[in-house]
Amino acid sequence: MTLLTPRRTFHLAKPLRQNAGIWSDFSKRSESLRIPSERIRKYILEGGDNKDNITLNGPPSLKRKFSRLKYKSPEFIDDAFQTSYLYLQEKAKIYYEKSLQDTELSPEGKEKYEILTDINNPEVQYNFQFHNKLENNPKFINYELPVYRELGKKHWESYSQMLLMQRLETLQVIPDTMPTLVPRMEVNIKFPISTSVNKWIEPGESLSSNVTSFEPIFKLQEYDSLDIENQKYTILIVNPDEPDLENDTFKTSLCYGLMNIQISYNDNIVDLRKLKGKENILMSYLPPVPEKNVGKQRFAVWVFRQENEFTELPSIPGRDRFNIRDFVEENKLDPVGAHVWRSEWDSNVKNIRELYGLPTGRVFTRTRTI
Amino acid sequence: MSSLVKRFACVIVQQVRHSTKRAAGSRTSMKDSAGRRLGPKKYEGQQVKTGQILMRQRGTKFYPGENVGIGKDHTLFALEPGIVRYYLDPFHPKRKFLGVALSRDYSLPKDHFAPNVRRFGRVEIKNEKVAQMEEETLPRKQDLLKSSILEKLQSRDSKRVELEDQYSKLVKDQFKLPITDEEDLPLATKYLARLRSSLKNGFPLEDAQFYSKCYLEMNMKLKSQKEKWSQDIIEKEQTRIAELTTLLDKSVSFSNKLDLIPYLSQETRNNLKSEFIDKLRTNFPEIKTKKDRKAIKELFNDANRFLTLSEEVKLRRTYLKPIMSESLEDTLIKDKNIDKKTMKKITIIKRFNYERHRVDTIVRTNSAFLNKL
Amino acid sequence: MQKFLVIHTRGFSNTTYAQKAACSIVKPVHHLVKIDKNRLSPRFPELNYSKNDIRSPSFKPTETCQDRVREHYLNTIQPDLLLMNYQHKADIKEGLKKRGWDGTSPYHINRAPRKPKGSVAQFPDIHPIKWNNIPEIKNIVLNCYVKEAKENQLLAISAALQLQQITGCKPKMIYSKSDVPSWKVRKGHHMGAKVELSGYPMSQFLTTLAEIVLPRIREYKGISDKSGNRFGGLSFGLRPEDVRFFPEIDSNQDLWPRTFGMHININTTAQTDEQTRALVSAFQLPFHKA
Amino acid sequence: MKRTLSKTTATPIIRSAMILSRIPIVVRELTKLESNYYKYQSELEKRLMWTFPDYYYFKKGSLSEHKFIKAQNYPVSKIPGVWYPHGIPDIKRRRERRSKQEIVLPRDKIEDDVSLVGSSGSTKGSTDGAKGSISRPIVPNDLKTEADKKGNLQTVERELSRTLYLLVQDENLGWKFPSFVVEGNDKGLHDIAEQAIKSLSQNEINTWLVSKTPVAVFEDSDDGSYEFFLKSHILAGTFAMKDNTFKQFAWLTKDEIKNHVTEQYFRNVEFLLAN
Amino acid sequence: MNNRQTIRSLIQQSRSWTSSPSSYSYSYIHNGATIQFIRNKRTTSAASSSSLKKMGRNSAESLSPPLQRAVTQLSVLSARKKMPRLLKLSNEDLIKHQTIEKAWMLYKKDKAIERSMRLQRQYESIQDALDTLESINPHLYKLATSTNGEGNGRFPLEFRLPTDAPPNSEKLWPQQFSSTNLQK
Repeated sequence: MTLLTPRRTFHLAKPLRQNAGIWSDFSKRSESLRIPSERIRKYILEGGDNKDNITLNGPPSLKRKFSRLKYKSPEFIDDAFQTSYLYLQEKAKIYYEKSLQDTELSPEGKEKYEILTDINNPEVQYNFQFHNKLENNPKFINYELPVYRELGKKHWESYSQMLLMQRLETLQVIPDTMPTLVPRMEVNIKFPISTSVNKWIEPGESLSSNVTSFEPIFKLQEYDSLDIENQKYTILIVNPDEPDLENDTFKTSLCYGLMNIQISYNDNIVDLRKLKGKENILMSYLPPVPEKNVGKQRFAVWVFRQENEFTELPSIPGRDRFNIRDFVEENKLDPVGAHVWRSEWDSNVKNIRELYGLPTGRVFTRTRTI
Repeated sequence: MSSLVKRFACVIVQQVRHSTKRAAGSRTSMKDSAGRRLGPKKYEGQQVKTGQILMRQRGTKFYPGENVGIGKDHTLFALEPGIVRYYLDPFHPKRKFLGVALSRDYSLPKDHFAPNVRRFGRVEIKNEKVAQMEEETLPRKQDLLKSSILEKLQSRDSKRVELEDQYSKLVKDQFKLPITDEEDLPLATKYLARLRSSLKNGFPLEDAQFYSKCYLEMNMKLKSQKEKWSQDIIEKEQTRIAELTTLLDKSVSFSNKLDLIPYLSQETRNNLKSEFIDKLRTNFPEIKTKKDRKAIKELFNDANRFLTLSEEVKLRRTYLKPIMSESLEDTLIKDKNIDKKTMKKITIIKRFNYERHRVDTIVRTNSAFLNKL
Repeated sequence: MQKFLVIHTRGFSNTTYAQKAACSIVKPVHHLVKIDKNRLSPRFPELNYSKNDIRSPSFKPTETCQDRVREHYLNTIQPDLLLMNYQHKADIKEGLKKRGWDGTSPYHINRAPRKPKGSVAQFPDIHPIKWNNIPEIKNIVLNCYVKEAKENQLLAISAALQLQQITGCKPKMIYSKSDVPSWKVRKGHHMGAKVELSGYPMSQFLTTLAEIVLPRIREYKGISDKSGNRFGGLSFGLRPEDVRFFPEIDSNQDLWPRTFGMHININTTAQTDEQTRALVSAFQLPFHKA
Repeated sequence: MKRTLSKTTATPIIRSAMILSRIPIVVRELTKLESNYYKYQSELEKRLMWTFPDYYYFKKGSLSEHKFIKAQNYPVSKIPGVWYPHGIPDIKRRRERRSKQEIVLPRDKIEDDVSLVGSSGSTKGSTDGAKGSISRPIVPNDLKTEADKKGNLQTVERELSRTLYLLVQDENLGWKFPSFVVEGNDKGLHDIAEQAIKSLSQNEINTWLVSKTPVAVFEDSDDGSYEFFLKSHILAGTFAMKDNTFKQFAWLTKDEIKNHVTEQYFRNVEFLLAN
Repeated sequence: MNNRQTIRSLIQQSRSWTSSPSSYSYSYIHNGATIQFIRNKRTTSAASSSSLKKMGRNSAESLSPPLQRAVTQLSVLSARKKMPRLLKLSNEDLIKHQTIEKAWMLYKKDKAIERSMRLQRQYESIQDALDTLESINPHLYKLATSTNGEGNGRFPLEFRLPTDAPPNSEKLWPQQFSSTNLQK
């Protein structure tokens, strides 16, 4: 009668021996290329039929016993996995040896082989696919490693990058602030000081002036391989929608300017802890305080790679009439990432103005002149 | 025939009228409508105002370019006042465009990567009364929502005040922290309230502490700018905040239910945790009586101080199982003869047996169930 | 009392179409990132998976067993075809192409080119067979058009089922495209079914045809030696009584009081008829000389 | 590579060699990766298959339907109030929707016995037994033939799953493909080789020449002779050596050829041979 | 047109309809039982089905045999009531599956590259052989490249596809052959 509903047929697949191949050899390779949970690792590499996993009654990623009991893996998946794993590992071994032996290899070439070695490693794939990619824990996703950077970049391109570029285009951030952008860095912003809300802002979101009353923190995720220890970054927040009554048009003002920012692949949140006072701050933060009836104002965050570190910050005349294009050209900045949020007059603007000691805002006519 | 025509040429000139006149021409020629007055209404370089019609056309012979709109019959009209420009766009090489340039020295099409030229078009209201009125008017939907939003804000504020009161009492009376300065106490409660909400929103402890401290510092700095404090006072204030926050960080912490409790270091937390697990393991390997259940629940009451939420849930699941394991022999009744008296003390479970391919009836005493003890 | 029923059709915009001008201009963008709008939509995330991803609802495994026809082709037939079709020092044979104007008349400027000589359509170039363009079978299309279905539509359903039984693939219904009064065909009538085979089902069908069905047909002459459509296609037909020899029909005789003949179209990547016939003959399909 | 005429006016010796092959009779043996993959995929396919429409094949109330239903192991159905540890059954048309459907074909008792006999290894099982029944057990013939067991290299009935090539042993030159010197200009390369092979086995062989075009050339640097290879398949009959042109012959697979011929010779023809 | 609509239209042809004014439901009477269609779904009212039971019939029997057969045939073709549940893999199994698919893809790619390389070498070797032949013996070259049109470019019928298992030992290989057969 066991024929009727067998839980799982017992296959003859032999479990892979430890240290059998390069993928399970961590003497020279990083620990983050391994699944930290030994139970999950065993379940994947040795299959659901070995002794430990039979007592577990199912995949360990399912937390409840009931759902583990209910779950049924596809038949013969372990046999097929074992042979596939060995095949891929053999192929990876060739690349691994190339990356180690070739002394004349350029850094890019070496990185390419390192990516090829591990991109098909199921452990790496598991770590990447099922853990937080934005707020990464280096135990699982270590962006110091080129494989994870490659995977991260693919993931970014598959959604966040497209969303950002769509928003920049539809909100006309390009060309109103900078002419164009070739995105190379993932930029995310959050306002934890003003509201204690723990949420990354989606590009183009409309935020109330209360949320933006204190400076944002930035997460600058670099995916390209470069000399990150010596690379410095500049962050500018500009508002291209400040009314210019003299010329009956709009002018750009600078809301926040940071320079000489230093990040690394994993530790890349830029908040006050990363800043060293006046060495970094080009212009202190002025929160969005739109006046009544000027419409929604855009606040564009631009991140630039610096050519070299500024020993002395460039002087700018003031916030008003800030020409970001000229500034970028003069200081040889390379735009790599951007973000945008929007803000409109609300009843809270008054409070913010008072807090910052700003004059009360002007009021404009509701209708436009003909 | 030709000779005939020649001979009577003078006669033929006059048209012959018959009694019935044949319809002249084809049928369509009768239907000719009046001209639709199509065509350009404004020409290159002409000054226009907003809303003026620039072109009437059938179909899009010209496309609406910069600052020009299109109507349902493809009429082009100006969206901004300015100078009419007819132009070609390199991105649409087969189309002709009609645009309005904002000033005479501005040519179309604009450079693709140059910033857009926009007109602000609004006037500042100088009259204070009118300005006041304008500022107070809200769109209808916002106006309707205003009262409820204010109410919510008020209730939130009152809650916060309540919480701060509670914290000030706790800090002063229960924990007896050395906060003497009258000004320090509100600062401390503000800090703690902030810390609590940050933790609730999922920030890690270190970040939560830092951002809460930042909040205090920022407020202080803004105040100093407004009141034009001297550098000394600012520095003094800064050290005050720093001292206060370090004191609070070292003397209070939050339980996993976000209640304020005396400080527990990570080490003591770990010790308490292992002690707690040991206690559970030795004293309550299984729950047999109501008393046991009560005791365990009481134990757990205190556990939220040193366990994280996930740890607590996990331990609750393992030590407060709703149904005991079947390996406990005395909860299973094998005897099939059940009299009325015992009926009340047992529970019957029907379970499908996949090996025997039929339903098993399992009789268990009520002691196997946590809520039936 | 008269009641009026008001039908609200849900639109995606408040402004009705009547008020909108028929003008669409794609605004040029200022960046080079390609945006896939489907991926940005939060709705139906599972539809963003490709069809061969196991998470996609339309996932279906394709390679489930060894394909002996394909393997035989790759192992034996392909090298032989390369040798058979080899032409020494061969060049690209240009197909018929549209002809330009000589420019003797001013009216030739911007005039559309003349159609090719002796043909309405242009023909593709014929490239010499090399290692990368050896002919192979692309797919097989079975087409079952039932004439009598114009009177009895039940027959078309039967024909569809017959195709499904023979091939194991889901057939597509075919409907008459236009009214033909002389044949009493009305537009939109259900007239039969067709199915397009590729991959393993195609190999399976080819072998049953060559090994079981065709040998059992009495006095079967074979495919005509002149068949071929010049572009790598080759067609032949089976009569209703021949279809009975398919084992799926044969073993359930009582379910099939009536069978339907069909057309078999073999589409290949060959460039000439001769190449097509050489390729098809490798799968044990007989040819007869007219 | 262009070759120019050798400076000597005498035309070089031209040989016409025949690569006579027997194509596989049985499909290739699968590698471990392939067989595991196919097994896994077919199992997935079965899981995702539609339910078998038995109502179409077995008419309601007929004997065949009764037999069919009797043979099936239908899945567990849901009874209210019962606890199912592996999940509540989701049955539709007598099929558990969460797993594959297993169909058991009904078979007669006598045939059941036959299948038992058949599985023990004799090939007779497939020939007797009830005729005409679909459910008759299929017993595949053994992949290893008599020749395989005996190690007989001189017959085409060996190594059924591989392509075999005819090799001959020459007194002087050792093992190689049968080749014949071209004399005179009246016959083409293909004629000479084909006729020589036919006459060797006294016309009891049917071969099919793939093309008249030689597939490769092998220049002998010692005597300046050229050996042109032509491709042909044996279709019927046997190759037998009725005279002593060659010492002996063998039908070999690619791997075996590597062991028989010289390394240079193998390198020249290796890419022409199927695995 | 989906299957259900087809069935409906079929029945429509064969029956006379008593259609109610509302467009979404219609019914017809057959053998004393009313069969109703509500939003294209066939339903039998409770009263009519009980009366059918009394008569010892069910509603399916009320169709004529050819129509009934067509309905069965359509239900064989359609997915209705025959679809299994969607596959839902656990995280571990998803990774395993992806690994398997990746390995298979790479394996196939490797084999295809190897095959294409071999074919390229064969092509070059043919080219080389013909070049050589042309240079040393133009006459033989002419014979080798001449095509006598018909027949040569065909595979013979005896060129069999390999099978999963060998034929019986007697039929394993056609041993008997003499060229006189061929001439006939």
